[in-house]
Amino acid sequence: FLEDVKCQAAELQASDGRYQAQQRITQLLQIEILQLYSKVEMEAILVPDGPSQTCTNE
Amino acid sequence: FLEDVKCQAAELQASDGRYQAQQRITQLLQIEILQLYSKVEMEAILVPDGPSQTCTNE
Amino acid sequence: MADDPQRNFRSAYYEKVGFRGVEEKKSLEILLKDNPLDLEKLSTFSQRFPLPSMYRVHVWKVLLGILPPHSDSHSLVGSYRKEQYQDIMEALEVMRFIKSSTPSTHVYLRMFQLESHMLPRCSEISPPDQENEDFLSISQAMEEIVEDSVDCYWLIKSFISQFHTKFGDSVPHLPKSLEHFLSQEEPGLLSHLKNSGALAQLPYHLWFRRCFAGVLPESSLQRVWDKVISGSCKILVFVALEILLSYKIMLLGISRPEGIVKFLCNIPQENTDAIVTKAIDLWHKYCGTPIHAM
Repeated sequence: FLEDVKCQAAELQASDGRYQAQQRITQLLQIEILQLYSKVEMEAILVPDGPSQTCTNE
Repeated sequence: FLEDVKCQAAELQASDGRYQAQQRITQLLQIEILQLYSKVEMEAILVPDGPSQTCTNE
Repeated sequence: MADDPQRNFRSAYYEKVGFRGVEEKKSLEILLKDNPLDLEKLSTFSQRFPLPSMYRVHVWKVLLGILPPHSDSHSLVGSYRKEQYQDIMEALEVMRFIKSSTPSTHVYLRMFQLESHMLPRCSEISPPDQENEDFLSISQAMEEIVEDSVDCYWLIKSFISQFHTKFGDSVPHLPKSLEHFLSQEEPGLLSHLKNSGALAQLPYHLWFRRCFAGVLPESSLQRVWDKVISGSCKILVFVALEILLSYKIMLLGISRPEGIVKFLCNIPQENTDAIVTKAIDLWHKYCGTPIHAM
């Protein structure tokens, strides 16, 4: 049993590593989205009649 | 020890669940980013001299 | 497993009559059948003997903690490692940090930066600094040793992290240590390096931060990294020492420090295997044949 515990602990650690990487990815993607939105909006001001209404997902 | 093993098995499952959830979020964010990029690029074509060079992160 | 941990190691007798390779491979195979794997024995083995190339990547992965000691978990943990790799890669592609034409070493750098919270924002992208250059150089070398890209990324990342954690404090002292052993082996060469002003400018960075990546061809390099991964950074001093000793005559003939440095940054690639063999012998001579990992 002791070995089983250790064995699972290693699996848990690897699984957590994978989760943390995914969490980090989510953060970065969110930052990227914010930047892209502000870019899109800035352009929308420059081309008020263009097809550039920003999608607000609302 | 038997309890430890069971407990860790539950933790592993939880970790896996967390990962899957985070993965779904990532997928959605990625789709959003791809859409935003194509919007930004389309505008870049309309306003060739505008400030709309797409950021390539490179 | 034998009761006596030393029993599986080749005896002095075998060493003399040259049964080395076969004996060593068998010993390692026995160690690799253990479940859980005995990390200490595996470290001791790779401190003492070169790893057979067919087992090298596997042993490195175990020693660096990419795979756990329990063989039963290897496939599950391996699949987690692969997913993590793919997730990061995909995200970097979507965010346009990398594209299909990006060289793999740069892909690994971005992946590593993402994981260590050091990924630059797009507006801050600047040419790679010294630390990035070290990473790229180690990646380049690892790529030549390891075929599978998932393994390669994990090995680069874990090798670099382990090196910083374990040896970060020792690295600044390695030049002094080199000077010490050079004074024992070849005081004349040491004086020449001192008098010419070259001693302070030797390529310590390539030797002790990049662990000879880009200096030695991978066939020689992997035998040095066996020792580093299994727990010794002292080996780096002896490789540097042996390079100096091997090119003593050449170095004594160069008086300008820049000439010496230039030569040492681009040493001939022909007899590096012999240099590494002699370096390992010298290391064993001064530091003893390890019973436990240093």
